[in-house]
Amino acid sequence: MLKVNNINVYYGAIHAIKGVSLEVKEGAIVTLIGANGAGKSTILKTISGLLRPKTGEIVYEGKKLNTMEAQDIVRSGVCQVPEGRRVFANMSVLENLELGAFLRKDKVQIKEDLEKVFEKFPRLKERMTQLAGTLSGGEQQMLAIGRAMMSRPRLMLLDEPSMGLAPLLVKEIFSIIKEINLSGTTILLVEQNAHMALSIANYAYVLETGKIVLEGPAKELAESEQVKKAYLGG
Amino acid sequence: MQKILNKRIILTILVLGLLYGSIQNLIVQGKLNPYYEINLLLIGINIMMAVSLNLINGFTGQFSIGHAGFMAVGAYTSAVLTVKLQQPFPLAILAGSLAAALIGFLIGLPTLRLKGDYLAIATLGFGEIIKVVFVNIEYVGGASGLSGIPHITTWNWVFFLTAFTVVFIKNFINSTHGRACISIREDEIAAETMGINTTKYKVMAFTIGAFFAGAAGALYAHYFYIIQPNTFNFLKSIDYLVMVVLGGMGSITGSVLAATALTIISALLQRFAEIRMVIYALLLIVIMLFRPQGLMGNKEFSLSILERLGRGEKHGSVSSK
Amino acid sequence: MKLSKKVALILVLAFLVTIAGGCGGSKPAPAPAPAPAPEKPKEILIGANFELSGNVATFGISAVNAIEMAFAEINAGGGVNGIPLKLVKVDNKSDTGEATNVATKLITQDKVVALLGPVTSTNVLGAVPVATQYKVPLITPTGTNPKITVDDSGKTREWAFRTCFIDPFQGFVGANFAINTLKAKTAAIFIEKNSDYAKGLAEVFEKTFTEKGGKIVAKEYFVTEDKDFRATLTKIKAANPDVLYVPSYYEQDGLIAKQARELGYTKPIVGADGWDSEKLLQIAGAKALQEVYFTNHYSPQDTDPKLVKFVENYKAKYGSVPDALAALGYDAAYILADAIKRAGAPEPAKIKDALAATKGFVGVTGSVSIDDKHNPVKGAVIITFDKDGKQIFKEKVNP
Amino acid sequence: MALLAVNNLTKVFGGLSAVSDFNIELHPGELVGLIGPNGAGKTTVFNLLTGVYEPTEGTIQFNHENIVGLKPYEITQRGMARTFQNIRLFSNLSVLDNVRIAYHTHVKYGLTSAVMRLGNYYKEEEEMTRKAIEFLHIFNLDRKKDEIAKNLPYGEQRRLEIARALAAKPRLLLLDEPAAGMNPQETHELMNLIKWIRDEFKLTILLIEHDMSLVMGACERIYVLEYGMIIAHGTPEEIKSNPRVIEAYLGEEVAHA
Amino acid sequence: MEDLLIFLQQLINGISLGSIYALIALGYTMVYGIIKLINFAHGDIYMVGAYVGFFAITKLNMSFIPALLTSMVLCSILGIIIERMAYKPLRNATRIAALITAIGVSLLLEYGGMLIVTPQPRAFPEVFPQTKISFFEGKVYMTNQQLVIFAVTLILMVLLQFIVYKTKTGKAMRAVSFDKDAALLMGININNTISATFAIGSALAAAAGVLVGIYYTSISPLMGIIPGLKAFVAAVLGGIGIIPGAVVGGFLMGIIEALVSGYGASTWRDAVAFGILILILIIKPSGIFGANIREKV
Repeated sequence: MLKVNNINVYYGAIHAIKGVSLEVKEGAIVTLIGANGAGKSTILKTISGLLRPKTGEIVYEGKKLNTMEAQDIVRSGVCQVPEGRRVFANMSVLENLELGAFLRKDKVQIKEDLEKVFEKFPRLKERMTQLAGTLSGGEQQMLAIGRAMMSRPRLMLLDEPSMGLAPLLVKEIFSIIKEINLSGTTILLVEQNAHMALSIANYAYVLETGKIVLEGPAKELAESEQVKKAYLGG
Repeated sequence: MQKILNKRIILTILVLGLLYGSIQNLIVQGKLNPYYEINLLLIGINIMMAVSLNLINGFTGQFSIGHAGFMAVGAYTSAVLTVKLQQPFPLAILAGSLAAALIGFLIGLPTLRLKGDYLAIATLGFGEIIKVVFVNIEYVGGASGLSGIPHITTWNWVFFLTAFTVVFIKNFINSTHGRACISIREDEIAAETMGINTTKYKVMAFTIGAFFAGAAGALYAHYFYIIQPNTFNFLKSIDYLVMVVLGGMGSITGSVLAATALTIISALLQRFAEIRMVIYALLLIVIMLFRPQGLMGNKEFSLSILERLGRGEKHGSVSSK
Repeated sequence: MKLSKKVALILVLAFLVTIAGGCGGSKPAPAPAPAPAPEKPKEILIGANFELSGNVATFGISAVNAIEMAFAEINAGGGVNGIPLKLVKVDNKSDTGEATNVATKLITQDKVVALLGPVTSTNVLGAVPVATQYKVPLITPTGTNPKITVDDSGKTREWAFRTCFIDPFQGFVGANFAINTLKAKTAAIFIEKNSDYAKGLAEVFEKTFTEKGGKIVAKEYFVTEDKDFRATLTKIKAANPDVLYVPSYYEQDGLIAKQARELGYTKPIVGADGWDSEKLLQIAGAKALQEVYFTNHYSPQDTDPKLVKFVENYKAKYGSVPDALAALGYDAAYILADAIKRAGAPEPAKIKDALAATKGFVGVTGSVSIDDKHNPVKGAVIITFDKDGKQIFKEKVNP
Repeated sequence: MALLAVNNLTKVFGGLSAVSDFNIELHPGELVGLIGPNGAGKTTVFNLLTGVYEPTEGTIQFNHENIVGLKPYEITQRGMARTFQNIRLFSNLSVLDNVRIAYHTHVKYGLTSAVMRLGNYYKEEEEMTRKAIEFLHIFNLDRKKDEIAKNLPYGEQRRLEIARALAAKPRLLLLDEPAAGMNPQETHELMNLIKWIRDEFKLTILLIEHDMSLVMGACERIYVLEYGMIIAHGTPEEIKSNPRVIEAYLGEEVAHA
Repeated sequence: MEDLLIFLQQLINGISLGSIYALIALGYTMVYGIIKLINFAHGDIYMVGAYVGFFAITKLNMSFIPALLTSMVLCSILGIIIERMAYKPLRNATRIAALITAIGVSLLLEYGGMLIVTPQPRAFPEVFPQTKISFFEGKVYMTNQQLVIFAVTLILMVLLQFIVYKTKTGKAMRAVSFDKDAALLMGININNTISATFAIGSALAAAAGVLVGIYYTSISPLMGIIPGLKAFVAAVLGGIGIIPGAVVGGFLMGIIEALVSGYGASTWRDAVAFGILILILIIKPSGIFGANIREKV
C-alpha cells in the first residue's frame, strides 16, 4: 500500500533521515520505534507532505506522495494524527471533527461517520459543544484520532499517541487503535512506548539516528535481545 | 580568560580612539564638511537610540514602540534648562536623561504586565500621550515647538556619550543583571522560577533604555535649534524600531551598524526628493525578505570572532541558528 | 520564489550602486581652494528645502511644483541676466532636524546662492540659523511665524525673508470685517493647534475683536490630521457665536464649513487666505459656503492676466488647480529671480540686499514690498461665495 | 519536622476546582512521587507550590514559613526549584548561560560594578562560570557548554533543565514528568541520577511522572491524585495494590507487572 | 434639557466617528486574528480603496454600488498580492520582521500613491446626496450618510462573524490561525486560506475607504495613517482578533473622542483616548472582549 524508498530528509543543514526505506502492507499495523530524536516523527511528516525528502520517493497506491501537496495527500486517503494531539483548542469538539472532514463533500456519509466516531468515543459526544482546549489529555487524544477518522483515511499515521498519558489511558488508546485497524484502516504507528506498540503491531522497524537498524515481524522483534535491552527496559 | 578580556578592551579602546582622533583632527583643521559633521552627529544620536531600544526590545524581549517619547522628554527637559533657566549643558543632559528615566520607570511599572502586541500598543499610546502633553504646554511653545535652543552639541559630546551608551549597555548585558533580562526574553516563567524578579528587571531595562534615549534627545535638541512635539511622533519611534530589527534583535553591534547605515541611506536619499520614501520602503521590504533576523541576528560582531575564524574554529557561545 | 528573490537582490544592488555612484560624484574636494569666481557662471544654483515626504508633504510638493514651473518659465525667457537658474530640490521629511541637515547640505555641498523653503514655520526655524551662519539668503514662501524674520531681541534677521502675508494684518482685517460689516458681537475661534499660521491669525483676530468691543465666546482647537470636527463644532454651536473664525487651510476649512452646516450652524464663518482653493467648493459644497467670507490678497474677478496664465499653466503641467501654497511658492521664485537680477551678480550677499529692497513687485498673490522686518506688505480683499459656490469680491482693504 | 507542609490547598479556575483540599507533607531528604490521570491537577499543584498560581484556599508552609502570596522568584530564593513538563530552557542561550542565570540570586555585585566593570565583577563572574562548568560536568554536559540549548538532543535538554534547577541551590526540587519522551534505558539512567542527586545535594524531591518504572523504582512514598483530590497515599507497594488506584489510573497490567 | 440635547448630539457625533474606526478595525482585527500580523498597511489599503472608488466614479462614471464593488475587488487583489510578495516569505520568521515589512508596504503605498495621484487632496463627488435629519426642533442633527455608515458597519460585522464561525472557509481560517501544521494535516490549503483572509480584510478596508470618501468628501494619499492607527487601537481596545470587539472598540474610541472634544479640551483628546486604552489594558490585559489566556505552564 505504502512504500518509502530510500528517502533523505534535511532540516537546514542537518541530515535527519538517511536513506530510509519501509513498506506498509494493506490492513496491517506497522510500527516505527526508536529513541527520541531518531527521526520517527520526521518520517511521518514527510509522508504526509509537511516536509519534503531531498531524494528518494514515497509511493502510495501507485501515486508519488513526495511531489503532492499536503491536501492532496489527505484527499488520497492518508491522514496523520500528529504528535502532541494538536487539536484546535479554540474550537468546539464538533468543529474539530468537522474539520477532519474538511475535504469531503458527501454530507450524508459525513453525518454517518460522525455518529461512528461518537459511538467509539462516547465521551466526545457528551462534550460535543465544549471547546477542545478544555478537554483532558486523554480526551484530546481521542478527539485527535476521531478527527482523523472523519477524513475516512485508508492509511492512518499515528505519532506517539501514548505520550504523556496515564497507564490506564494508554491501554485504552491502544485498544482503540487495534479496533480501527480491524475495521479496515491500515496503520503506521510511531511510538516511544515500544512495549505497547510491539504488542499490537504486525510488523516493526527500529530507527536509530535517522537510519533503520532493525526490522521484522513485531513478535520477533519483541523477543530480540537488542530491542529488549534498548527499548523494552529488559 | 582575564588576559583575553584585557587584550580585547585595549583593542577596542585603540579602535575607538583612532576613530575619535581622526575625525576630531579633521574638524579642528576645518577639513570636515559641515554636512558630513551633521550626519556624523546624527549617526551617534541614532546609535544611542537604537542601542537603548535594543536593550528593551531585543534583549529583554519587551515590545516597545514609544521610544521617541523618551527622546522627547530628554530633549524638552534639557532645552528648558538651558533656554529658560540658563543652566549649563552637562547638567541639562543629565537632567534630561534622568527625567526620561523617571518617565520610563513610571510608565514601565504598570504597563510591563502586558505582553506582546498589547504592550506595543500601550507604549505607542504613551509615546503619543507624551507628545500631546508637550503640545499643550505653552511654556515650551506648544505645537509650534521650542525654538532658540543654543547650538551646543558638538562631535565631542556625541562621540563620548555614544561610546558611553554602547559600553554601558554592553557591560550591562554581559552581567548577571543583563542575563536576567535576556532570560525574561527567552522564557518569562522559567526566569521567574529561577529566582529572577522579572518585574524588577523589565522595569530596569525600560528605565535604562529611557535614560539613554533622554540623553540622545538632549543632544538632538541642542544641535537642531528647535524641537517640536511632532518631531517625536510614532513614526520616529518606528524609525528606531526599524534600526533595531534591521541590525538584529539582541545584537548591539547590529544596532550600531544599522543605525549608521540607515542614517547614511537617509542622507543619500535626500536628493531623490519625492521618490525618497518609495526607495526607503522598498529597501525595508527587500532587506527583511532576505534577512528577517536582521543583519547580525543575535550575534555580535567582534574582533575575537575574526580571530577565531582565522584559526578555523567554529565560534562558540554566541552562535545560533 | 528563488528567482524573484534574486531579481530583487539585483535591483537593490543596482539601487545602492546608483546611490553610491551619485554620492561619489558630489564629494567635495578635501580642501576647497578659494577659486576666484568666474566671470559668468554657467548656472545659478538655488536650493529648495521642502517637505516632500512626511505629514505636510502636500504643502511642500505644491510649493515646489510651482517653483519649478516658475524657474522653467524664467529659463525659457533666457534666465536671469542671461544665466539659467537651477533648482537643487531636497526633501526634509517634514522634520525640523532634517530641515537643518538639508539646509547645511544645500549650502556647503551644493554651494547654492539662495534657499527657498521650507513651508512650515517650525521647519523654517530649523533652517534659518544655518542660512545665517553661512550667510546665504533664505526665503520662505509660507512660514508665517514672526520669529522667522525677527529674533527674540526684536532685531531683524539679516538673511531670512518671507513672501507670504504676515498674520497680523489679515487677522486685523478679518476682525474688523466681522464687527463692521457683519455686525457681530460675539465670535468663536477654531484654531489648528499645530499651525503657526492659524495660531498667529487667531491671536490677532482675538485681540482686535475684543478691543473693538466684541466678545470671544469660544476658543477651540483641532489638529491637522483631523477630519471629524463635529464634537467640537457642537460645543461651539452651543456657545452661539455671531461669527466663527477659522483661519486654516482649505482641506480642514472645507470640512469644518460642511460639518458646521450639517450641525445646524447657519451664521457667518470668516477665514483667511488659506481658504483660497478650487477644492474648497468640492469638499464643502456650495450650500455650506453661504455666509462664508475670507481675506485674501487678490480677487478672483480681478482678471489679472498673470494669474490666469499661472493657473492655466499649473493645471496643464500638474493636472490640478494650484492652491495658495503653489501661488505663494510661485511668487517667492519670481521675487528671488527679480532680486538676483537687481543684484547684478549671483552672490548671496548681493541677493540679500536686493531682496531687502524689493518694492512693488507684482506677483500672482498681489503686489509685494519687503519692509524692514523682511515681511511683505500686501493689500487685502474680502471674498465671499455666490449660491453656486463661486468666489465673488466683497470689499477691498488697504494696509 | 516537615520541610513542606501543605494544608487544605484548593484552586478554583472559573468555577471549576482544579485542586481541592490537597494535603501533603514532605520531610527533608525524601523522594516522593505524585501520580494520577491526565487532568487530575498534578501540574497545578506544582504551579501553586512555586507561586505561579495563587491558591484559592489553603496554606503552604515551606521551611516553617508561609509562602502563599509570594512571587515565584521569592519562593525560588527561599529554596524551591522546579523543572517543567514541556521543557522550558532559555533556548537561544548557551548551555553555560542557562546555568549561570540560575546563579543569579547568589550574585552579590551590583549594577554599578557590572556596567563599570569594577570591584568584584570579574572575580564573581569567573567564580560563577567555574562553578557552572563544574555543575555541567556532574551532568556530563560540560563539553557542550557553548552549545545553544535548543540544539541539544531531547534527553540532554531534560538533563540540562534539572542541572539548571539545581544550580539555584534548592532544598526542595520539583520535577514535572522528567522521563517524558525517554526510552526505558534512558529512564533507568534518569532514575539513578535522581537518586544520586538527592543524596549528593541532600535534597528533598517531589516528582510527577507517568512512567511507573521510575516512580515505583525511585520514590519512597507516592501520592495519587484524581480530579484534584488525593485518593491514595503510601509506599509503592501499597499504591500498586490499592484497588481505587488500579481502577482510576494504573489498570490491571501495570499493577501486576 | 438643552444640555441633554447637546449630549445626545455628541453621542451621535461619537458614534458616527466610531463607525468609521470600527469599519477599518474590522479588517484589521480579521487579518490579525488569523495570521497574528499587525498589517500596518491596512490603513493604506483603505486609502487605495478610496482612490479606486474616486476614479471609478469620476473617470468611469460608475454609480455608487458598482464603484464600491470595483474598489472592493481591486483591493482584495491588492491585498492578496501584498500578502504573497511581502508577508508570505516571512511566515516562519519572527513576527517583528513581518511587522517591519508591513511598515515598508505601508510607506510604499503612501508615497507610491503620492507619486501616482499627487499629494493634493481630492474632493469625492457626492454620489448619494446627503439629507439632513433633525430632531427636537432642529436641535439635534444627523445625516443619512451617518446612518448608512453605521448600518454598513453593523451588517459587515454580522457578515464577518458569520463567515468566520459558520462557513467552511471560516473554519479553515480559524484552524490555520491556531495551528498551521495541524490544519495542513486536515487537508486545508494554507496559502489559499490566508489569501482569502487578506482578500476579505482588504475588501473591508476598501469599503471603508469609499464610504469615508463620500462622507468626508476629501481624500489624500496620507489619509490612511491616522484612521489606521486609531482603528488599530480600537481593535486592541475591543480585544484584537475578536470581530465584535473591533466594532465595540471603534464605537468606544469615537464616543470618547467626541466627549473629550465636546466637554473637555479638544487638544487633549488623543491623550485621553490613549490613556483610557492603557487603563483598560492594565485592568484587562487582552482588551474588553479578549479572553484572558492563562499561559500553560
